[in-house]
Amino acid sequence: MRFKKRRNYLEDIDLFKYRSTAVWYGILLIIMLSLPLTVGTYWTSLMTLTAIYAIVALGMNLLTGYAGQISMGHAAFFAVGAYTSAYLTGIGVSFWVALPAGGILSALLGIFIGLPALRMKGLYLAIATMGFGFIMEQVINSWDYVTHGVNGRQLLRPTLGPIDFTSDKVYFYLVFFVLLVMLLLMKNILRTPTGRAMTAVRDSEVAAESMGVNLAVYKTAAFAVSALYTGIAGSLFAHHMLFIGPENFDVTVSINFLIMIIIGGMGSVHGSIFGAIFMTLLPEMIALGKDFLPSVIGQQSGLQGTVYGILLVLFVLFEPLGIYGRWLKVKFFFETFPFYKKDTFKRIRKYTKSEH
Amino acid sequence: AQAEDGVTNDEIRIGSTLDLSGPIAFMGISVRDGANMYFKYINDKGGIHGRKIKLLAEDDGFQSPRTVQAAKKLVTKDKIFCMTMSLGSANVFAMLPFLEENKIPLLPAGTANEALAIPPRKYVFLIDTGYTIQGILGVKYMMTTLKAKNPKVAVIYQEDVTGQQWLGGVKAGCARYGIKDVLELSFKRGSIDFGSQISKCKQAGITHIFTHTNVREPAAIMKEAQRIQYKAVYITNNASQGPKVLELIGNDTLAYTNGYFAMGIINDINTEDTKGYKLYKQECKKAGLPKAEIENTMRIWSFQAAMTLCEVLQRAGKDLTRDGFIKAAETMKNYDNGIEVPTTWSSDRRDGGRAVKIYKAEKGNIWVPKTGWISQ
Amino acid sequence: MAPILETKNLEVSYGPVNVTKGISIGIEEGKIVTILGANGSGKTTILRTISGIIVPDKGTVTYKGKAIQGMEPEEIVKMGISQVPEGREIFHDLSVYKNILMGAFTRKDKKEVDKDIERMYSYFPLLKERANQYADTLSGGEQQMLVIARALMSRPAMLLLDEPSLGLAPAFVKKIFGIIRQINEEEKTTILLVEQNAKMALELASHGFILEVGRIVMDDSTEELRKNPDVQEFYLGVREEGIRGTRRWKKKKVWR
Amino acid sequence: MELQLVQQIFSGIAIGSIYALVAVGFILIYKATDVISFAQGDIMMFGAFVAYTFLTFLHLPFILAVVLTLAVMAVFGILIERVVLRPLVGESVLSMLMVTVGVGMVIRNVAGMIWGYDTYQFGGGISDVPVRLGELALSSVNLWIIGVTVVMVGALFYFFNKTKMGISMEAASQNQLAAYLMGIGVKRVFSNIWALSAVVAAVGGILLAPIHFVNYNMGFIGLRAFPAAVLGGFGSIPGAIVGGIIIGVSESLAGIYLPAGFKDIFAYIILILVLLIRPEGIFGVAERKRV
Amino acid sequence: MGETLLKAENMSIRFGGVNALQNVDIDVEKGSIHALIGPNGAGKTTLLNCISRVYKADSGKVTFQGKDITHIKPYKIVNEGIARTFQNIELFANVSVMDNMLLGCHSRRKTGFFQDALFWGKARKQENRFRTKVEEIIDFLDLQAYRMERINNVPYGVQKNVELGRALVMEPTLLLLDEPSSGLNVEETQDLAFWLEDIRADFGMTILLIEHDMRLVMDVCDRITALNYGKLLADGKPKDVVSHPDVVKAYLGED
Ligand SMILES: Nc1ncnc2c1ncn2[C@@H]1O[C@H](COP(=O)(O)OP(=O)(O)OP(=O)(O)O)[C@@H](O)[C@H]1O
Ligand SMILES: Nc1ncnc2c1ncn2[C@@H]1O[C@H](COP(=O)(O)OP(=O)(O)OP(=O)(O)O)[C@@H](O)[C@H]1O
Ligand SMILES: [Mg+2]
Ligand SMILES: [Mg+2]
Repeated sequence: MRFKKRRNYLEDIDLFKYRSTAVWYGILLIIMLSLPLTVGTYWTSLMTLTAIYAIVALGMNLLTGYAGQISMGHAAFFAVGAYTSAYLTGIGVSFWVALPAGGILSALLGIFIGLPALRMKGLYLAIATMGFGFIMEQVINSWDYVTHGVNGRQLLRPTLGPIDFTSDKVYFYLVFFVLLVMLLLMKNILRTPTGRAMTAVRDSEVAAESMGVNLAVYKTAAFAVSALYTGIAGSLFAHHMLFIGPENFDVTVSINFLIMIIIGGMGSVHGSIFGAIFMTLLPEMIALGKDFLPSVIGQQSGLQGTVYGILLVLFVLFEPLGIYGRWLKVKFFFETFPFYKKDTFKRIRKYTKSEH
Repeated sequence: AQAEDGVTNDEIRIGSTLDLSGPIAFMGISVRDGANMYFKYINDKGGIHGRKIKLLAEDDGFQSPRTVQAAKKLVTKDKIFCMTMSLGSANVFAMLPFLEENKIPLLPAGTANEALAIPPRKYVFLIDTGYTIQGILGVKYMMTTLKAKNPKVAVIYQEDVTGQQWLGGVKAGCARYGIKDVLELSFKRGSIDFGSQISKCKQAGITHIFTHTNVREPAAIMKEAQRIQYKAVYITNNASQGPKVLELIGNDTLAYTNGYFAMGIINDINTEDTKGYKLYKQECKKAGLPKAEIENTMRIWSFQAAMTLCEVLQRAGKDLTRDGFIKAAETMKNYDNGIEVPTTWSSDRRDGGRAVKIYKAEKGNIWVPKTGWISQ
Repeated sequence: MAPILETKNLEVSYGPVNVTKGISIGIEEGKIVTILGANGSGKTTILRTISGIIVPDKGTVTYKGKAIQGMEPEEIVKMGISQVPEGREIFHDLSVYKNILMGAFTRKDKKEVDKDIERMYSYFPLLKERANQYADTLSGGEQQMLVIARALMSRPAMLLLDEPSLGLAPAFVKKIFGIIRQINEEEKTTILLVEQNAKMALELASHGFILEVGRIVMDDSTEELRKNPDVQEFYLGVREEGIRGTRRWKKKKVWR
Repeated sequence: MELQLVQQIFSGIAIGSIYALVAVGFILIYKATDVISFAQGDIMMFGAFVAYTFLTFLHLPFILAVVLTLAVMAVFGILIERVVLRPLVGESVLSMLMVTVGVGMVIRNVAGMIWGYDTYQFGGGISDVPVRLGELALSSVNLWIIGVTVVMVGALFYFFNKTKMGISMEAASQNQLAAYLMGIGVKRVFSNIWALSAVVAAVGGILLAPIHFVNYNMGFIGLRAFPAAVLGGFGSIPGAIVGGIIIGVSESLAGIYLPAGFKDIFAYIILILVLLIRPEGIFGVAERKRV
Repeated sequence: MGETLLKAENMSIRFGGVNALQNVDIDVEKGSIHALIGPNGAGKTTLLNCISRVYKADSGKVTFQGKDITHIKPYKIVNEGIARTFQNIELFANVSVMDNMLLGCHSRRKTGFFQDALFWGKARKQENRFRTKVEEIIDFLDLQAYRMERINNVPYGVQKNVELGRALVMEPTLLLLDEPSSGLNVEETQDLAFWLEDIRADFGMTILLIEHDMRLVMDVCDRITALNYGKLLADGKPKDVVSHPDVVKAYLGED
């Protein structure tokens, strides 16, 4: 166990609690920055995707994990970011304008969706947002002028002065940088009144209101910020993929976003990142693992889907708090090393009450 | 010359991105197995110029981000020579920039989306007849052979790229024959209810319905029509041509139409015993496949696609390079493997097939060829 | 006489925190026994362990000679132990009537059940007025009445009461204690009572336990307990004058 | 014109009943366990395949096959509950939701491995011969669907509102602790409800097969039944029918009177509009939080 | 008589067939500790809810510091200077004691969303100020041991105190407490009594509380209003009210 003497009340919310933590994150950063130089296109591009999904997960987690509003239509915001960027760069606007524009447009739509969502809760909101996702899919299909409908759109990688982001490697740095910025902003939102008000809305609306939290404002804000993150990720995604079509934004994508934060850990920034890693790596891992199986099994068609499903189930079964929950346990084990008590995280029987 | 990636003294590695776990996994698996069946046959015969073919099939779950990842893995890690039969036009489009950047040919693509080949792209080869052409030929058949008098035409199509191409083809065909109003009716993948579409057709007095469907939908459409006592001639694209389709429709319902015709781009396995089919059936027998599996259209398709691919590899010669491979492909002139529509590629043509064969559905689940390969 | 319910060396923990540290209590049939203790001392935990809601780490709970620790709660209920849980655990989206009906879930004698429902209505006339209202629209005290009524519906042989007077008006507290006594006398129901209202509890019960941070520190007849100066100060609040003017410091508890 | 309208409404009602039938499965589980099961559609598909197997491979008579299917599915439901849901009793609703997504995935893929990816049809039992009422025509399958749905919903409604067992199921979902203390075996309630909803799903699968055929992907209809359930007020059994029919009919009319594309999303447009006015759905209970 | 801080006149509200409040008047004097008593279901909580705008009264008028707040938005009530606690504890269950109390500062936030996102300068200073305030209240209520605990894991009595603390952090003029002593034992109730005195004396807040613990009421309150069946039963000095025969009959119960 480590203890630290506080000299200042703000230390409670420092980004890094101990100096050693900062050092570890520094090392991690250096590793992340040097990886693309060594691992090749496939892995770099996988890392890029992971970083993009991590941005989505941050946004999703703010809305669902922190503000407690389940969205099953986030692919729609992803699409808005992607298509805005595609359209704008298509008519010659610079990527550096199109990227934020995608985010902002998506955020505006978030507000638009957030407003009616004020009246709905839980499940109703989940299904309504899912409906919104379906409607958006239809819009993508029909609005040829912007989306090129079912034909999909092609995009280019951006350039910045002499820097050309065409190669996956360089593009990774761009995405990674955006991720870092988004991470910092998210951390800030969460440790200030804005974020606290959002969690308050999640836990008790009446109490939040009596604290002076304007429910409408914070719920919509949660939608907007979440949409902003997802939109920016969408734009980055579009320029990573270089081709987007309606298939990239269907309901399964929305559900995958949700899986991501639940597996990663609801209401946790770490969890968002873990979830994104899980989401991108797992299918690849299963695909790799398949090669080691005897071909009778390995070549079975439904195998990957089955394994994926089973892993999903196992994860939730054994770690309902997500990977972040596991992470905490491991960390705690090392921190308290010789004194670790086996029962520390024993699951206590819980008895739920339905929300009312 | 330095040996190309994916080519060694005794092996050629070929990659494919297929849906092995997603919504169309059934297709992906059949494609993989069909192709492997032919490659095994070739390998057993000693391979091509002494090299065995090895197919590396990556699962993409029919999600284009994963297709792109899969392609990157195949190219950068597995170092494949070329790609083949990748499924889904959106997925192919998604990996196209990467393939072009790395100069990886895709021969053939596992989609009939002619947008991939018109205008021609250096690295993508198609063998199927595009849906625009299919649509045009369907109208032509209706007017010339079926001799329709003042037909009223409707198109029921799945709302996707190929569906729109079919729609475009039918409309173009109609324009040629001076048929003005074409009723356009779309549906979403997975629809179970065609009540409104059929109702509209009946209301409008449609005589000929051009459907762009898969396996299940024709049955649903025709049963709905039977329910409201409405008869029409149905003309469909090649995707609804399999025996399974007729099995689901059933004799009773089929009899309640004014005829059901399909554009065929592969010969019928039961009625046309070509050389290609002989080989196919012989291999199926060796593998001990059941009847349903033998008649599996995707398996047949990928088997013959593998034949065409091997033909190109053969023509490319012993010193195999990607450039040489592309050159060899461009020498294909009306190459007929006995199964698929004959293939022609050249330096300015990448859509290999431009003809169809028209089949009529007959009682007892059979498709009877009514024409030879016809083209515009 | 052997106690009808007995716990031996009960140790319960939530995660790493041991909440009860070896509780041994015995309750004789037909008696009213009370447990007093400060907030967080583990009273609720003991009751929940008896009801099978929590599985103890160590120790045993015996009821009528049978070890019941680790059994499913519903089986324990069927053996005749009913609990009024702390904190108004109602079925919020069911009507008041259905809530009460659920109390008789384990019973099959429909006629008697109907009679008992009427009896509950006579104990708690307010509930009758609200019979068709959703339970969560009741006021706090009404909900508490509902929970008590519901527990009585099972005609338990043993009743565990966790702060039954919580949020009840003084007149009603008296009434509730009257009902408890009546049930104890008429139906010979054994009662284990956890209360903050120590004065009433000590009057009602014949035996008492004092619980401090997970340990039983006193175990005596209520007569004796009432005489104990610590009990007087900390549980009965006996003092010479009101708050005004009192110096604000506390005597240290000694629990001799 | 008139006739077409009536015909459309008729077939809308039929489609709506299918939605309702699937929706009832969701609602059962939700009512008793507070979980939205994304596996419901896939369980339905599984049921259809089980029936298909009994009919096509074992050549059993239709009625026997149906009875056996229902029995198998009840066990299957219990199995799912035991293996994956039970350990999660007490965990957050979202975790459970995710588990059902995973279970659905497994069922879908395993079904693919067992039965292949083709589309099948089973003979026997309900035929799809149109039934005529004057000018109107309705398929007999649709009549069956409507009939069975009405009967089933009626029975379930009675069960949940009038029987102690039914009320206890609802009680268990609202407050597990209190339910335990009443002697309600919460775990058994959960098993029972999963068995019941698997049976309902299987009935849906069998009824749907003649129209939709049996295919490993047929579970996707679950996504279309969601709006029906929500519209009616999730948790309300009669709501399922009303929601289903509203959606079925409006979809069917949208197909005729609105531009293409609307038909497929009309259900959701209606849903969102209704929820804006009545956020708890038509039969749902308005939220009343007391402090 | 001191100056009136809160005045509610003619408050009425019905729920279906239940007349929860009928023409109830209440006056709370500035600087007083005012108790609201009455049998269960009398409408006490409902009255509090109407004042704090959780419920919309069917009719009636609420004036606070001379300002009509009858139709004010619920989330603005705290800006007027009214803070409250809840009968069934309404804490934010999944966050720490600290964060719960920090929310009490919410109404005083001066930063916008973007400043928060950047967390620089003003936002930082403000956060420091908030935290200092919260630590102060934590010390006042002896909550140090639970600072970083999640609410779910702290005992019921402590939760009650956290809720009280959260209301104090809001720095209100009027504090509305709904059964603050329920679930507390005698000793803890005594602590509470001291705190109530201190809150009035040191923080200068006026307190309106609902209570069933008559000892506490008699100890600390200056005035009592009694309700029964949604109607005013008695109002006045503690001694007078508790000896009022109707109050004895309906509420205290004859011995
Ligand atoms: N679910 C839980 N998780 C962690 N700790 C818990 C949990 N429930 C109770 N505790 C802790 O266990 C201890 C005993 O709790 P318990 O509820 O049994 O006390 P109690 O004597 O009933 O208190 P009260 O008078 O407040 O009802 C407390 O310190 C509490 O913080
Ligand atoms: N939302 C509501 N719907 C229906 N009835 C309600 C609602 N809110 C309150 N009531 C009724 O109004 C009456 C007054 O309730 P209130 O909560 O004000 O009582 P109270 O005086 O606080 O009682 P207690 O001391 O038991 O908390 C109760 O009988 C209750 O059933
Ligand atoms: Mg307790
Ligand atoms: Mg109250």
